[in-house]
Amino acid sequence: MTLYLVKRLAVLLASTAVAAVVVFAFMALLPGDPAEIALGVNATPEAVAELRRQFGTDRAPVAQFLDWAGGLLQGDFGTSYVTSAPIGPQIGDRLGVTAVLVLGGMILAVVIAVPLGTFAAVHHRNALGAVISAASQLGIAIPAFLAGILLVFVFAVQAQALPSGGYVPISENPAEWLRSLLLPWLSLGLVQGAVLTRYVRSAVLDVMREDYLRTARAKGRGSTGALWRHGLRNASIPVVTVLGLQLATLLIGAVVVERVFVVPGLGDLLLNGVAQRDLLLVQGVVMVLVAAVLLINFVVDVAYHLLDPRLR
Amino acid sequence: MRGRMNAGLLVGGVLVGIVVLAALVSFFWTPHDPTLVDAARKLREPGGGYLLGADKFGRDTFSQLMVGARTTLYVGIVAVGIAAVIGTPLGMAAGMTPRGWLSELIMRVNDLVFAFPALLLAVMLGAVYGAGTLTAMIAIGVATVPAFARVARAATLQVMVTDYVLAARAAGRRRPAIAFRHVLPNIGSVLIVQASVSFAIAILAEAALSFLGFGTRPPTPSWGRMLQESQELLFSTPRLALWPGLAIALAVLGFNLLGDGLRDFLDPKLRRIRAEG
Amino acid sequence: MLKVDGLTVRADSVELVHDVSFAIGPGERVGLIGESGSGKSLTALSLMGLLPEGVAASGMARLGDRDLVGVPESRIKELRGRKMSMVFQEPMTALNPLMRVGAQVAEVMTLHGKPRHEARARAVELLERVRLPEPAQIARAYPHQLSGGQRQRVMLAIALANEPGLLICDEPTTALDVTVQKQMLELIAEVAPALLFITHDLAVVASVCERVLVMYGGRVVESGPIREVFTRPRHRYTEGLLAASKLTPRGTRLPAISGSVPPAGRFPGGCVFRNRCPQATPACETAPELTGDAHAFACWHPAD
Amino acid sequence: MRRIGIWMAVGGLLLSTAACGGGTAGTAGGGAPAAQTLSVGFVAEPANLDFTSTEGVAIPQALLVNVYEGLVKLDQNGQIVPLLAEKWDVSDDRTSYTFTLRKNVTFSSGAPFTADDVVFSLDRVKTDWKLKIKSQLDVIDTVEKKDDSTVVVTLKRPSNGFLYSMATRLGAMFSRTGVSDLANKPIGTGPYVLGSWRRGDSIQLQPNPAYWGTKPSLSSVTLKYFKDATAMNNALLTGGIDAISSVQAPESLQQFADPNRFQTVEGTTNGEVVLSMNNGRPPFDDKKVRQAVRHAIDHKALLDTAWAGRGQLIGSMVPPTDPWYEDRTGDYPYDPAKAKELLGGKTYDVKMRIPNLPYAVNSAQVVKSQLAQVGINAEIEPLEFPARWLDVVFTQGDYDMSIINHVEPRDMGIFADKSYYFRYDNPEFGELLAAADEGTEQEQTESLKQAAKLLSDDAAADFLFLFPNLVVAKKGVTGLPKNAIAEQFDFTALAKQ
Repeated sequence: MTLYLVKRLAVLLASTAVAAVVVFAFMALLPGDPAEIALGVNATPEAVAELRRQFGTDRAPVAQFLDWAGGLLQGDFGTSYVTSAPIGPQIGDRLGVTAVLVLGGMILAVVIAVPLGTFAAVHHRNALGAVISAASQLGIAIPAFLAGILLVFVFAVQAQALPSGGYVPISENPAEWLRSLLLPWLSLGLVQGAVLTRYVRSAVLDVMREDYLRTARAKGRGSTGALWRHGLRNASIPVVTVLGLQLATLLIGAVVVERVFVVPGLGDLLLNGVAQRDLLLVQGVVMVLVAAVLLINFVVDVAYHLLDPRLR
Repeated sequence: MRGRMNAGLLVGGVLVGIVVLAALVSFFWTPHDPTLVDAARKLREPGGGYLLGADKFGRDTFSQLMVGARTTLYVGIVAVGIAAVIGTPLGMAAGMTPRGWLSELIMRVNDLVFAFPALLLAVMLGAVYGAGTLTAMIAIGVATVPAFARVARAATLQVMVTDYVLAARAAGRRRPAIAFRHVLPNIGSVLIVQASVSFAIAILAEAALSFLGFGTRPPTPSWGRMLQESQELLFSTPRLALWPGLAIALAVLGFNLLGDGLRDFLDPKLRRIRAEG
Repeated sequence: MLKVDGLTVRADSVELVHDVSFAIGPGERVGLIGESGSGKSLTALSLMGLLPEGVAASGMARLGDRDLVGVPESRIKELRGRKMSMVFQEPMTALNPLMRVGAQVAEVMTLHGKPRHEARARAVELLERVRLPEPAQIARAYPHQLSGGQRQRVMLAIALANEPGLLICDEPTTALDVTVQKQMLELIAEVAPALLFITHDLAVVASVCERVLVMYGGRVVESGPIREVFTRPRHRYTEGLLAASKLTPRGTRLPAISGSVPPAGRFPGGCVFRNRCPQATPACETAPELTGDAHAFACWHPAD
Repeated sequence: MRRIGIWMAVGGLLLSTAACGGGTAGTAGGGAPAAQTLSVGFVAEPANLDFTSTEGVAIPQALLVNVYEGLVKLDQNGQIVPLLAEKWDVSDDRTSYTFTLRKNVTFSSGAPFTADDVVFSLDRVKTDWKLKIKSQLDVIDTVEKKDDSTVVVTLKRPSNGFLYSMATRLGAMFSRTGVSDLANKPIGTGPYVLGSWRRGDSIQLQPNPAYWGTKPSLSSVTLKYFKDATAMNNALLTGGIDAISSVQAPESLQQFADPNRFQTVEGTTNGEVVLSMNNGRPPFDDKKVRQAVRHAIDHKALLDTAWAGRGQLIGSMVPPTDPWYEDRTGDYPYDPAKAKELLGGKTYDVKMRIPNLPYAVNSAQVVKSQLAQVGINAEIEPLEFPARWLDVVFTQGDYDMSIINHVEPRDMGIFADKSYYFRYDNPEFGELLAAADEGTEQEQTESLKQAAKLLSDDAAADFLFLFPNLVVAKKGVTGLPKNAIAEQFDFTALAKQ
């Protein structure tokens, strides 16, 4: 296990390094010279050249990459060409918001999906199970942003119960913070919960057919007891994999939901950066997102190994 | 007859069939030109040759839905096609050489690609090559490759330890032969389920990208863009959002049901259990 | 001790086991033989209350004074693993892959009231009793670290843990190597209390059991002491089975039974064997009764 | 002659950036305790607060007149009125402007505002500003301090554009001791000072306690940024904000129809939504093709469908608020038959590269549909705005058609620059503009009328409509600017009842 952990950690670091190269290379493909963009269409050539020197974009790409990557290691994402503000703190702030958004949505999804999916599997032959299955199918079929718009319509515009959007830092007002996040969480959590319900149901159905569950019953457990004691941990293995896959999906969902609910998260920062051609910022955000997914992957793999002795 | 027809398969098949039919018919005929702007028909109520009314540009909603079905299928087919064609062989290769360097390499690259979600790719590709249906499809497709590769690998690992594969290997059959004769047919049902889920996800991703303005270009009708365009009229003319929303939901539902139904229909494991029960 | 009367098992409208009756006395070892699809496993599972979903049993089955059929699971589950136990055919999948072997053995004891630490200690003893080497080490292992034979021994240890009155073994050796098979059978024969042993292998039955029930098409077609049934089969199906088996000396083997077992629900009316029976006549369109005391059979044209 | 053209062009783009571009998150609540706070929704958030080195109208929109003041300002009717200058005198040859400064004005840093600051600020445009629009003030020959409250600006030649420029950000007055961190710490003489800035969300302005004029009645003003029009609408509907500075989804105005809750102010802007055609390459180097386009478009139908009928039809690059406006909407009546005739039966495939902004995307779909009727197949390609559109269309000129809102006042001059992305090249037009800038008021009006007619006759572009100023606010909010004809969003008169 320790060996595996060390190996897996090495892979994580290596992939992150490769990802950094890929991200940097991809950004180099983007049309537009940062200095020209920063100065606008009417800048003088001398000013552009001067700014290029200032930015360091007149140097060889390799030197620029090493400089950037070296900064990353120290948590320094550079200074934006467009806003002349340091990028690191911005990403830090936004990452916090997005993390809260995504994790909250995920937790909600799990809270919805595990009991519902298990219930639907156990009762897969009767009407209630079918109703849950059908409801989860419908939930999957609704785009997250549509769910968000509908939630705003119902809870904010009609009921005037919750804010239609915006974000209040928890340090400013914890109650408002919670209120401002409820609808975004719901729209992420309901849709992802529906997807997850399907996977939980099928995972539980699979273990329900396993011989060891019959063995457990032969020992004297009831079918529910057998499922609890022997089924759920086994079912959690495929579900954990799906959870990892879903976190990436949630990052997508978060960008859209951030737009609908006007939440200043990473996705919002990314879209802004792209629109303003704030290359260094985009580079930083993409890097953070990619590193986050790689890290999630790592955690899922390790969890997988902890859960399943066959892999140890 | 390998299995039994089930309700999900039937409903899913019908829903997908309607989408396919609408798309096919739209090549030859739509009630009206779906992109023809006509101020006189602005926000026309349903009726009189305009089954579902017209949008703020006076374009016939029904015709737009029909052509939108085409866009939906394009996106789904190309995206899932890319993912399946690239992901399946990679996953199988990784699964058939579980301890080899090849497997390790494939899965590591896979993890790396996985770290670039569809939206990120679409935004990046859109920034370089311009946003549009094609970049959206490619982005969604590439982002879906890891899912296919993982599923294919996992299923292949299971198949590789079965008696018939062990027997085939013992008999000295070459790897490609084993892959085609034994592995592919046996992981097929898993891939079909994955394809259905991915197809549905692709439809939703296209809608999300259209919402953000990185999807299908106007005026080509797309359900996602129809939804996005109808937003400002959500309160006064909700039907404009209702129809494309319903179309997306039913198409996604259809593909999901179809996938589930096919799994039940094809999966030998389930068949055995049903025979026992 | 175990008494079964008119046991019938159905899935929806299809009858899978029809009107099966037999009894097993304390310490008695009874074999249940037949080709796959004959309903023998379902018979055993219905006694344990472990029928798959959508399959239901009716009729009467009683262990001591406790009803086994038609009672809610809450009533029957306290008997399982305590008064009667079962060992399944497939040792590779019968154990929970995520749980240590010792814990899985101990579980059956803690479930029926033994304190945890006692159960742990006893689990190691049981592993030793089923002749597993290094039982303490095995107890700490996960199932995937054991061979098939070892896992089946673990299953046997689980089955014997609470000293049940009845052990049901469903093809316990089919999935094992021949050498391991033999050891396993010896072990079962040695440790089993009353035994219901299900197999399609006549030689195995002959080595373990005293009495045998022959099933075909969901019915008991012949029953009696091993020696008698095997040396003088009366039902044509039993005759065919024996003819095809290793028990008959080489050279005198008859051709095996023609055709194959039809799928559930496709058996003919009347005598279920008549579409494969060389002796079948129009009389066989009426179902024969199982008649006889010690050695009973259900056939219009018995062999002699 | 080129001078005016360039600066107005850029200004136009910038304003359109602001009017339709990005913006980010807003919050509910905001946090200011007192009752008299007000928050207004905007679309484009500033990247930083330094409008001397960063393009885009987002910064002057928030800061000009509110935080920074110039000697003069442009009022609601497009008139130049005194601000930090009490009055000004123009010499007879119109090359010398004597500004008399208001006394007892201080910067928010406490430093007094004097003639030295005027000289400093105007010199600084030449030396430190990084924007190309600074060339608009190249006409200045010298800036001299006569005494502490009198400044004389001498021009190289008469210019009608000079005073206009002084009303824009170029005329903003900076403190000699207050320019060290313009990107983050603006120091001006205006009624507001920067309170806080939550990046990606909002900017809060607070009253300047030392303001020389009428102090704001509000305890704070918050500018909240929304990228999504619907999100902004919802924020107003649910009380998250008090007003929308510029409605980006005119069809949604119905939601705010209840007069007991909301008020809608519809005014005008200087924004000509232009269907630009690349005069420099086929097929639009052919005047007949361009004319065909103008005939092929039903402008009334376009305005009705693309922008809910809000706005005005115009026939050239002049809004009705300019003195030299003439109704040119009849120059090219909707006449598809005539258009086909002009095309001579030929069909064309063209690329319509538009910014991904609501008005452009909407208009493009109508234009495409109407052009298709006469045989021009326009492929719509939305480009991200601002960066990609500016790069591809504006800078490289790689396009056949585009649609963009040119918002800057009196920006007809952009057509005089043949390197401008229209690639319109008619020396006669340039001469008319030069004459207008140097001539008397009558001569200016006459020349510009002719110039507008020439532009229309040449079909240098098609002019789709004049962008409306649509402000929606809660009932009880007063002092909302009716027209948006300057760079700033003027908060000075804003109040809440």
